[in-house]
Amino acid sequence: MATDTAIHTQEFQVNMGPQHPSTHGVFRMVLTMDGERVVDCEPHVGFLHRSMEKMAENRLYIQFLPMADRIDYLSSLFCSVAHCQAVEQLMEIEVPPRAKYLRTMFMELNRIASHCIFFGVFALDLGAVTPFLYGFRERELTMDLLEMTTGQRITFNYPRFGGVAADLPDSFFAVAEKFLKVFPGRITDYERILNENEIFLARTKGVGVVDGARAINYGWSGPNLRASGVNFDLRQNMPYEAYGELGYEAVVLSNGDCYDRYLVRILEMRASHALIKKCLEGLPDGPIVKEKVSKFPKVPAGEVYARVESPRGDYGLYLVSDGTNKPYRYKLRTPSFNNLSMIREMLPGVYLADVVPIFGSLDVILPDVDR
Amino acid sequence: MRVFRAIGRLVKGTWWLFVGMVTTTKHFLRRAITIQYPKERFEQWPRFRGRVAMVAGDDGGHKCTACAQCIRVCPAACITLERHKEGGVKGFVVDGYVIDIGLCIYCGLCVEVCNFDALAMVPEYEMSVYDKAELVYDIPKLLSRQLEPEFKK
Amino acid sequence: MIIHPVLSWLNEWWQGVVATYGLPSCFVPAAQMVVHAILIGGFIAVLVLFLIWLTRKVSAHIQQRFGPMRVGWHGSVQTVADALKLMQKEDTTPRSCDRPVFNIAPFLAFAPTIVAFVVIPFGDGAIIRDLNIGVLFLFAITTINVIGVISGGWASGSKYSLLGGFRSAAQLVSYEVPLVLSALGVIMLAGSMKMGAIVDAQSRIWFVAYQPLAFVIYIIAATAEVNRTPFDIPEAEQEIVAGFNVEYSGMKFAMFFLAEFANMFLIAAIAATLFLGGWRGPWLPGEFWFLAKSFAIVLLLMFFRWTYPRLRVDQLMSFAWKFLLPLAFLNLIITGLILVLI
Amino acid sequence: MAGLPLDHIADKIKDAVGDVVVEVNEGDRVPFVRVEANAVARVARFLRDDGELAFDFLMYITAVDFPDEDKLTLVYYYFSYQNQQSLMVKADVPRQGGTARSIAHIYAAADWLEREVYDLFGVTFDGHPNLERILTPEGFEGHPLLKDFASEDYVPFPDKMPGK
Repeated sequence: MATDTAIHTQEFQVNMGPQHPSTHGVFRMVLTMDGERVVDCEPHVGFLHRSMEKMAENRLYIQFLPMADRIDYLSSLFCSVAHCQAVEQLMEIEVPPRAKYLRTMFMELNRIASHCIFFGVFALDLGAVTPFLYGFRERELTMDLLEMTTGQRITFNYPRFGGVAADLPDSFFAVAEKFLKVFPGRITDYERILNENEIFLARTKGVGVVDGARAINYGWSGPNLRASGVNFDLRQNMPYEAYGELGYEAVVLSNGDCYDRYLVRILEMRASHALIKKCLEGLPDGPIVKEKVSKFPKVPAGEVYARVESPRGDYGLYLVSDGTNKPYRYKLRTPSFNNLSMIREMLPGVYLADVVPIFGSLDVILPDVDR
Repeated sequence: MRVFRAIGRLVKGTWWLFVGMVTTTKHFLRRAITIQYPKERFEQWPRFRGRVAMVAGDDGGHKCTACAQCIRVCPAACITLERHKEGGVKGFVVDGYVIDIGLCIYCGLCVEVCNFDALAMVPEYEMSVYDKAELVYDIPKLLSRQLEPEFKK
Repeated sequence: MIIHPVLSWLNEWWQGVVATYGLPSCFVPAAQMVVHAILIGGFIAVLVLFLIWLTRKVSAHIQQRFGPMRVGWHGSVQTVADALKLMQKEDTTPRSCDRPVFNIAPFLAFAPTIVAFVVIPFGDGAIIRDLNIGVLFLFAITTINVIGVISGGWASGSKYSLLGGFRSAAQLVSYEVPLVLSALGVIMLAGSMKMGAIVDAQSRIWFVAYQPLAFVIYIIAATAEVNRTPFDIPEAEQEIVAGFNVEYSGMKFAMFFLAEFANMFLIAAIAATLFLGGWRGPWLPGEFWFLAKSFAIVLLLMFFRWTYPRLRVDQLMSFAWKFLLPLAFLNLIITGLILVLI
Repeated sequence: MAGLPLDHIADKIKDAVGDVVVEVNEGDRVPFVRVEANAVARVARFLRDDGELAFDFLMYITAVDFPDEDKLTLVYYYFSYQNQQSLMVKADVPRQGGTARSIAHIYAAADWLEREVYDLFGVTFDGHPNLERILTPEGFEGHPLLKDFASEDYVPFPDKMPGK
């Protein structure tokens, strides 16, 4: 497919990854290039495969709970909440309302943390270093809130079967108040630096366009799908935890290019901010964990599918239980895996420089792909 | 018309490039938010889960009753306990209790399941050593650091 | 105003020495050259050390960090420590490289920068050779370092560095044109290519007032010329890892690094001379004004670098040929018309 | 479950594809339709293309190993954005040398998912464009998620409970 010119050109292969500054982990693409243009792409995943599903089958339900945090370490709360939801559905445990609200609030904080990283890393992919640090700065604020409640900054191990591990500390409200006050201004800063920046627009508008039907066919979900004009957000369409009471309206854009995938996440940060505010205002009193739930439960036989809207998309857990205290089959539907699978179709024809923002705009995280 | 649009775009583009510069300049004039790590340190939040430690009882010894709940729950299998039954003593006698901090994933489940408040997470996070073997903590080492009173729940 | 008297005194003293001891008269210019070479070499070394420190500090504070703080006062000697570390590093040579070219490329990239400093007027009379084709010489000589970059990229035997080298070649060729054209307006106003004459012509009003468009074009083209963001595609870290210098290590890498920072200052110094009145300024010595103006431009470049994303290679090219070049011609035509009419 | 009743879907499948439905299970939480293994591709095509059902989104493909019954159950989980409804289709294949038609040409998402199932369970998919291992390294022996997987490098989770 070398360009049809009188000059003889030769295609060559560039091995991008597994160690490359912008593959966000260990991901390898073998790019066949014609000059600066990509002709073909052969993705290789699995460098981070830890066989999480096999690990789950060998461990007690409670033992896998902190492990679930490590499936997608940027949005670890979602994985462990899905784990708890699956077990709770099988055991028919009703979670107390306060625990629901706490889970919701911290999931939204976690989402902000994850999107902050996306913002920073996406800008970094395009060569702007400073937004990267700004993104991390705001992430620290959310991490502080999470740490003072859960005890850790990344792997929280916060939800429990039938509730959550800990209630809010007294000092939480003041810190949260401060965070809620400063955060919108910080997003405005982000928008000032990138949103209308001519260089940024030139690099992202019309790059990596995917329409809604194609996105669905490839199993895309989450912000990527919503950027392609599909109005679907589990928080809006199939509310779980406290989303039903809080109400949520999905952020949907229509162009399906890198810019919209970026903008969806920026807007979602604002939406999450509003949700956290609502959560704090409407936080009900009561117990934080359902009483008399064993720490080492024997889960009744059956199968269940728990679905949560993680920052990367539709995170699902298909759990088959055989009535013992260990899962029989623990299938993870990780959104990044499906989101990434289109990369092979998206890359041919673009410039080498566009490979990076296209890959970055998908916001995949490799442990989530490889599990 | 096209000329006007092009000029409009030029003006808009320049304006937003300028706004970006203003934003970075604004940050340039602000105070740095980082700290100089070994000289200064963050104050830990009271719940911070550092490494696992054993809580000293009133006599200064550990409070473990060798019920092995922590071993049962540990997702990393990093705790090893040796115990035996002795005539005349209720329950078990602890022969040895070892936590391999190199394997520990700091989930805090062992502290949570302990019914005798024998374990706690102390806010210690600087555990680097040159030899992996030093990461295996036995009872005296686990007792060596205690929670400050204000860190207790 | 500082350097010139010192140098003259040194020169007179040496002439006296030569005369007293009956040495051959060719010793006079030879010694002069040696002194000049030492001066420039020393200046560049100190300058680059300072510039690297400044970059780190500026970037750090833009990002609300401290930057280097440990070595010396606010990390002021950090760069020296880094340079020492670089010298100790193993000088690796990839097996697939073209060895002679690979070894010579860093020097090819660095040497023209030193030579270019010959025609920079640091102050009143503080210019080593005020050539009457000063500006032409400057632009001719700074273009040579692209050869070092290309050969470095080619000889490394890595596809990333090769891409970087090609990108660099395309970019430098494109941006050289608007760069020179923007300087041409100044030359027309001054009526001379002599650096001293250009500075003298700005004794009343800086040329930036007459040539604002040219100044903007110059700054943009110059940013591209020295591979700074948003035009740093030859070493785009996120795409081609580090571009042409990906396989270099140790002192050879340091050479490229040195060349990059020296070039940045050089381009700022040229801007200060051509547009901002060079060393001219009230009260304080000329050397101060010259450095102040140059560093103002350097700071501007640094703020560019830490604010903007990077352009794509095709956008870069079309920006140069479809936007900057016509604009530069427009500026030239307007300047010419006004000069003819007045 | 909101949306169309399961029986209705099963009937439609029967009408369109033939008598391939083995079991219709309303279940407690995840209702599913069990079809014959040789029909999964035809069922998938029908489910996607039918205007009323419009299961356009393939969430995942996986398998569950039942060594006691000597079978692997392939699980296809579809979702319909139109009806906001999900549907699980199961198909049983033998544990050794199980095979099914690939649906990668119907759902592009199935490309990697089928590779994953092949990699972890050893089920082959006919007509798959590039059926290679995806998560485990090249040259890896065995299929890790089978219950009887054994390898020199595989150390099961240690039981550290002390003796009485």
